[in-house]
Amino acid sequence: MSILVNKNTRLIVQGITGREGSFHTEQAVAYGTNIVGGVTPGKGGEWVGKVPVFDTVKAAVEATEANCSVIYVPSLYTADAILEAADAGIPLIVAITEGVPVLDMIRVRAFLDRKGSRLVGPNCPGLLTPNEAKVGIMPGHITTPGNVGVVSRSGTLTYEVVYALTSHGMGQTTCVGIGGDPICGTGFTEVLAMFEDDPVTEQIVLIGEIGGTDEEEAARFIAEEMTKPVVAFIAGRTAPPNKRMGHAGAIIEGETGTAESKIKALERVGVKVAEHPEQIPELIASL
Amino acid sequence: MSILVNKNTRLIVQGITGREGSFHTEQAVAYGTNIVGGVTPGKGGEWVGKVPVFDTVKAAVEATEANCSVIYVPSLYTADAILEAADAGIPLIVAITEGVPVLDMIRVRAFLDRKGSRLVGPNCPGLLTPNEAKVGIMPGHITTPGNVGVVSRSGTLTYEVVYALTSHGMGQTTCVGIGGDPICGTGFTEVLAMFEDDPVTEQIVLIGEIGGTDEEEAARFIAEEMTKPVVAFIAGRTAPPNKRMGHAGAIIEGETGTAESKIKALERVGVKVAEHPEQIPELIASL
Amino acid sequence: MKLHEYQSKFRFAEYGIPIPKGQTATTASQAFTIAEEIGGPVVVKAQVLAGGRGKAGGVKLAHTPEEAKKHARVILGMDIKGLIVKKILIDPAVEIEAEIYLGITIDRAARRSVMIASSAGGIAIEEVAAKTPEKIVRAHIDPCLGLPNYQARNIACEIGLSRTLWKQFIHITSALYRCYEESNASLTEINPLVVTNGNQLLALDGKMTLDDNALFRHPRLAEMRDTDEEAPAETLARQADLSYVKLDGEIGCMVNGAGLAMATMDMTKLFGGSPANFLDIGGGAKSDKVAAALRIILADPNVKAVLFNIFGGITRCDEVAHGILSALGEVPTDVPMVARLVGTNEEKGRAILAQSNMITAITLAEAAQKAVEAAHGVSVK
Amino acid sequence: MKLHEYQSKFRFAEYGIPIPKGQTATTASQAFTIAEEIGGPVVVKAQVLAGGRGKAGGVKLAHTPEEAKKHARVILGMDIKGLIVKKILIDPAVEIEAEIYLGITIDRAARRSVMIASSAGGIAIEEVAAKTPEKIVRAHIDPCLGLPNYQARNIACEIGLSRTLWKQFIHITSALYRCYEESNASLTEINPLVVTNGNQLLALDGKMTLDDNALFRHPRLAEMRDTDEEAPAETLARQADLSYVKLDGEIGCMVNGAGLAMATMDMTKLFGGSPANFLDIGGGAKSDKVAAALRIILADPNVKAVLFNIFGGITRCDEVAHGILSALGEVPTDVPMVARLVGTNEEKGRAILAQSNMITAITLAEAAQKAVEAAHGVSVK
Repeated sequence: MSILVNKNTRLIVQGITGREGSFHTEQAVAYGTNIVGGVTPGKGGEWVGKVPVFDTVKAAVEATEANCSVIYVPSLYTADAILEAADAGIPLIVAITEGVPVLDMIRVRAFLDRKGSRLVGPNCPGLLTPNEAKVGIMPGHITTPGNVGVVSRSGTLTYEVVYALTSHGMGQTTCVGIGGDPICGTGFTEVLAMFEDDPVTEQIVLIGEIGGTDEEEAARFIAEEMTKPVVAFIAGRTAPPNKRMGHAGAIIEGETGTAESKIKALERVGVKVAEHPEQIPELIASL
Repeated sequence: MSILVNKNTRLIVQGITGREGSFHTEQAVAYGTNIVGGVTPGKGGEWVGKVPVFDTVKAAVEATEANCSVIYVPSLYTADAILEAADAGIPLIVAITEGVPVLDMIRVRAFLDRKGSRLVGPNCPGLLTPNEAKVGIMPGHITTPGNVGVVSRSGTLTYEVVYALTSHGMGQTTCVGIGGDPICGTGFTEVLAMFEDDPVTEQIVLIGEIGGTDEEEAARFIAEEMTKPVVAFIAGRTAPPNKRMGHAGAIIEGETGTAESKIKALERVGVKVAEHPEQIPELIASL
Repeated sequence: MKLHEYQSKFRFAEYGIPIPKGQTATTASQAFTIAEEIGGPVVVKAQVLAGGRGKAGGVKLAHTPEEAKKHARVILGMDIKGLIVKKILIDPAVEIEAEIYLGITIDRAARRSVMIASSAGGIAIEEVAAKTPEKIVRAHIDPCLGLPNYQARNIACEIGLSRTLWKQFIHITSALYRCYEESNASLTEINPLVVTNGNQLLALDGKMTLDDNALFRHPRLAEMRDTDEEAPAETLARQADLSYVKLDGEIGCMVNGAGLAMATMDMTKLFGGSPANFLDIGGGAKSDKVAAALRIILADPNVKAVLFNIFGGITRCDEVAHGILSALGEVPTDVPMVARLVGTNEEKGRAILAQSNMITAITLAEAAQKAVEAAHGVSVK
Repeated sequence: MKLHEYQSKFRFAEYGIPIPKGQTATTASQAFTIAEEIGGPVVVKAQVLAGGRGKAGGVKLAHTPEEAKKHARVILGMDIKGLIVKKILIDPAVEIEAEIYLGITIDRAARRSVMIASSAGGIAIEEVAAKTPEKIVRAHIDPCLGLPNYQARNIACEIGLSRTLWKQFIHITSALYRCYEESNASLTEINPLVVTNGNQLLALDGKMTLDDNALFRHPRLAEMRDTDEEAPAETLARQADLSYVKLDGEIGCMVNGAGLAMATMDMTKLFGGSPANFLDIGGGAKSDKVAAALRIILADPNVKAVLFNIFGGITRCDEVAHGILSALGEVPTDVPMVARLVGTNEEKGRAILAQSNMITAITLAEAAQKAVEAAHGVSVK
C-alpha cells in the first residue's frame, strides 16, 4: 500500500514539451509510471515519446481519464495550469514549479477548496511510491519499497533522507514533498493523517525547516491523532534569524518559526528529532 | 409549524434608523416579531423604540444571539450588508432592498454558498409566518394562520393572493417572497422542498412571472420530488415580449421565459394555474 | 441601458480589443469627409437601438466617398422600427475569412456570468443555437477568478479556432470580460468577431447593455444614454424613477410592483379590455412620484380609463391617494378613474379619495371590470 | 524586496492615503531648501532598509531650516546596522493625538492575507502583541472580496476608533489593501497611522515588502530596488538568480535546495566548523550559474574551504561538475574544495570532477567533516 499515488495513477504532464517536462516525463516513464498524456497549448496532436500531447487539460482528461496531473510550466503560468487541472476535474495536482507569486496561490488555494481537488506543492519535488509511480522529480534509484512514510517541506533534503533510509535497508511506502512555499496545497498534518490510515506504513519521517508554523501544527496533530511513531529532522539551526515581515509578521508568528521552536514542539510530544539527516535511519532502528 | 421564520426567530434589522427600517421595525414589533436589535454604523448605543442599535452586525450578534437579519439599507450598501450578516454567522438573511447591481449579487451569492448562510431576496417583500413573525414588509393584517404555503417572486402580487386566501378563510403556514431579481438568494425549488417537509403545510401556492427559468425548474421539481398539491399564478400574459439581452440572452433562454412557457411547464406536471390571482382560493378548494 | 454599436466598440477599444478605425457622422457631407480620410471602401451603418437594421437597409457598402455620401443621405432620417436614425458609423470595409460569435451575459440559472462563443457567428446565430446547439460553446465565469487564460484556450479549442489566432483570441476574451465587469454590463457582445484576410481578429460589430442599477458607479457611461432613442414618455418616467412601457390598449394602469402591474394588465384583458401601458411606481412611492406617473398616463391620447391598483406594503395608501389628488389638481381630465387601495394605511387612503369623484373597488377583479366598463363608456357609478 | 519609507509612502499616496507632504534629499543643502519650503518644524528621517533607525539617531526633529541642514549633515553618511545612509526624507512635523498600527501581511496558517490593527501603534507594537494580545485586532481577507467596508468598520469599532474618523479609516484600509494586492506585496504597513490634532488620519511611516516572484508584473516597482542597500555579493547573487546570504563562518557552502543548504550549514557546525554563507543554486542549475556562485563564495576572504553538496533531481550532477571546473578555470584559488554529488547523472558528474584535484565524499557527514578538516588545515587527501 501507499498514499496518493500508485499503480492506478493515470498521470498527465502539464508542460510536457518543455525542457523540464520532457526530461522528467522520460525519467518517470522509465521508472514505470503510467503517464497517459501531456498538455502543451498549441501542440495537441504531437507526441513526446509514446505519450500523446493535448492542447488543454480538458481534452486530455476526456481522452485519457487521467486522475493526476504534474505541472512543469514556468512560474508565470503555474497558477493558470493548476486552475485548469482543477476545473477539468483532476483530483490530485502536483505542482513542481517554484517561484509562484504568493497572492496567486491564495486565490488558487481558495478555488481548489471549492472544487475539491488536492494540490501538492508548488515548489516541491513531488511524490514517489517506490516501484509504482514517480510523480515529479525525485530520483527513482534512491528509493526502495518498504514501510517508512516520508513527508518533507524540502526538495533535495528529502532525497538525502530517502537515500540514507534506502542505504540502511529501510524502504518507503510513499515519499511526499509538500513544498516550502508560504501557501501550499497540502500540509504536514494532512499527509500524516494519510500515513496513519495507510496499513503498510509503520514509521513516518517528517522533514521540516524554519519558517511558518506547519511543524508546530504537525506536533499538535501527532499528539492528538497519531498512533504510529514519527521521527523528524528540522533544517536551519545555523540559519540567520528568519527575516520577518515587519511588525505584522512578528505579530502573526510570535515565537514560532525558529528551528528551536519546532524541535521543542516535536520533542515535547515524543517525536525523536535527528541532529543530521543521515542520523534518521539510526533513530528509526531505535524505535 | 411553518418554514424559515417563527416564534424562535431572533431578528435584527440592518438599516434600522433609516426611514423604511424604522417604519417596518415598528410594524413588525407591533405584529409580535421578536426583534432583538438593529444595526446602523455610527449609531450604536441609540434605541429605536425598545430595540437597541449596534454599530456592526458582529456586535449585534454577540449581544443578542440573533439568528435572522432583515436588510433595509439603500441598494448602494446592500451587498456589503449581506456580506456583513453572513460573515457574522447569521444563518438567515432577508434583503428587502431593490436595485442591487446584478454582478454584486453574483459575488455575494458565491460568498454565501461558501459561508452556508441562506439569503432570501433581494428585491423581495420578505417572510411572514402568521401570528409568529413578520420579517419584511408584508402587511400583517392580510394574513392568518392555516395550512397553505405561499411562495412568490413578486411583492404586492403576493399580498393580493394572500389577501384573497385569507378572505376565503384559507390561512397560511408561511408566506415567502423570494424576489424577482435575476440573481437571488433562494429559488422556488428550495422553498417548495421546505413546504414539502413541513408537516402543517397541506397545499402550496406558487406565484411566478415572466423572465428566467425558475418556474420551469419548479415544475420539474414538483413532478419529481413533491407529493403535496401546488396551484400557481403566472403574471405577464399581456406583457410585451421580454426584452432579451441580445443574442446571448436568446441563446441562454431559448424558448423559456414567457408566461406561456411557464404555464405550459406547470400544467404539464399537474399544477393548476389560475387565470387571475383572486381565482387561487377557488382552485385550492377544488383540490 | 443599451449602448449604440459605436459606443460599445469604442469602449471595447479602450480595453485593447481591435476594432475598425471608423468614425461617426450626423450629416452626409461628414460621411463624405470620413470616407475620404479612410481612403478605401467603407460601410455606412445606422446607429439605432433596434435589431434588424441590416434588413431595413440601414447598413450599406460604399466604394467611393461619393457613394458613402449618397448612402448616408438615405440612411440618416430613416425610420427603423419606429426609431429615426440620427447618427451613422463609417467603418472601413474589411475582407472577411470567417465570422465568430462572442458574447458575455448573465446565466440566471447558473448564477454566474457566462461567455458564449461559436464559430458560426453572424446574424443567424440564434438559428445556429436552436438547430445546432453543439456549435455553441459556453464557459461559466467564476466571479473570484474572472476569465483565466485556460478558459479562453478551452473556448478557442472548442470552436476550432486556428492556433495562429489563439493569442489574439485570449487577449480579446480577457479584455471583453474586463470591459463587461468594469462596466457592470449585463451583456457585451461581438458579433461578428471576424477573421480578416490578413489573419487578424477584428470586432466588426459591438453591443453592450448596462445594469441601470449600477450606473451610479459609471457616470461617463451613464452620460452616453441616447434619449432620442426613447419614447418621450419613457424618458419622463425614467427621470421620475418610474418603470413605464407604452402599449397599445385603452386602459391606463398605475400599479405598485412589477408582478402586480402585470397581473393587473392581464386582468383588463380577461375582462375584455386592453392595457395602455405597464407602469410600476415601485415601493414606497410618494405623492410627487404618483403625480408624475398620472401625468404620463394621461398624456397618452388612447387612454379611455385609468386603473389604480395599489397594494400597500412599503407603499402607503394615504400617500398614493394624496398623489392622485395632487396630480388631478394639476392635470384636469374627464377620463374616468377607478381606484383600488389595499394594505398599509388603506383606510386613510380611501378616506382621502372619498373627497374626489373616483370610482372605487375592493377586489382586483371588481376594479378591472369597472375600468373596462368605464373605458368602453358603460356607466358604472 | 523591501521598499524605503519614502517609496512606500509615495506609493500609498497614489492610492489616496494621506501622507505628510515631504520630500527626499541626498545633501544637507537640499534638506535646507526643502525645510524652508515646508516652512515649519520638520522631521529629518534616514532612509535605510534596517530597523531601529530611531534609536540609532537616524530620525531628528528640526525647528528651522538651519537645524534641518545640521541634522541632515549628521544623518547622511551615518552607519545604521552596517548600512550607510545616502538619502533622507524631510517631512513636516505633525502634532499627534494618537498612534494607530495598521498592517497587511500573509497569514500562512490561515492561507489568507490578514489585516492587523491596534490602537496602540508606534514602535512598541510587538511588545503590545506579546503582552496585551487583546489590543491587536485581526481580519482575514477573502481573496474574492478584497476588504469590504464592513470589515473595515468592524476593525474601526474594535480598536475603539472615534466615529468621526470612521469614514477616513475605511478609505485608508481599503486603499491600503488595494495597494497591497496590486503591488503583489507580502507586507504593507503604516506604523504609526496618527490622529493629528486636527482630527485627521495621516500615515506617518510606511513599509512595503514586495513578492520577488511577482516583480515581473511590476516593472516600475522593480526599478525602485536600492542596490546600495545590499551587500555587493548579494546583488551579484540576485543577478545570477541565486539565493545567497553572507554569514560569518569559514566554510563556503554551495548547495541545491534551501532545505539541504540549511542542513549542510547545520552539519558544518555539528563537525566543529561554521558556515560562511547560505547559498542555494536552485533547481536545474546550469554551469554558468554554478560558476557565478563559486565566484561569489571565493570573493569572501573568510572562506577557508568550500563544500559542494549537490543532490540531483532537476539539477544534473554533470552540469554542476562542468560549472565547478569552468569557474575554477576562471578563478584560480588555493582554497580546498570538497565535493559531494548524488542523484541524477551522479556518475557523469563524478567522472568529470575526477579530472580535477578535488576532495570527494559519498555521504553528507563525510563531506562536512572533510570540509571542516580542510578549513582547519588538517590534511585530508
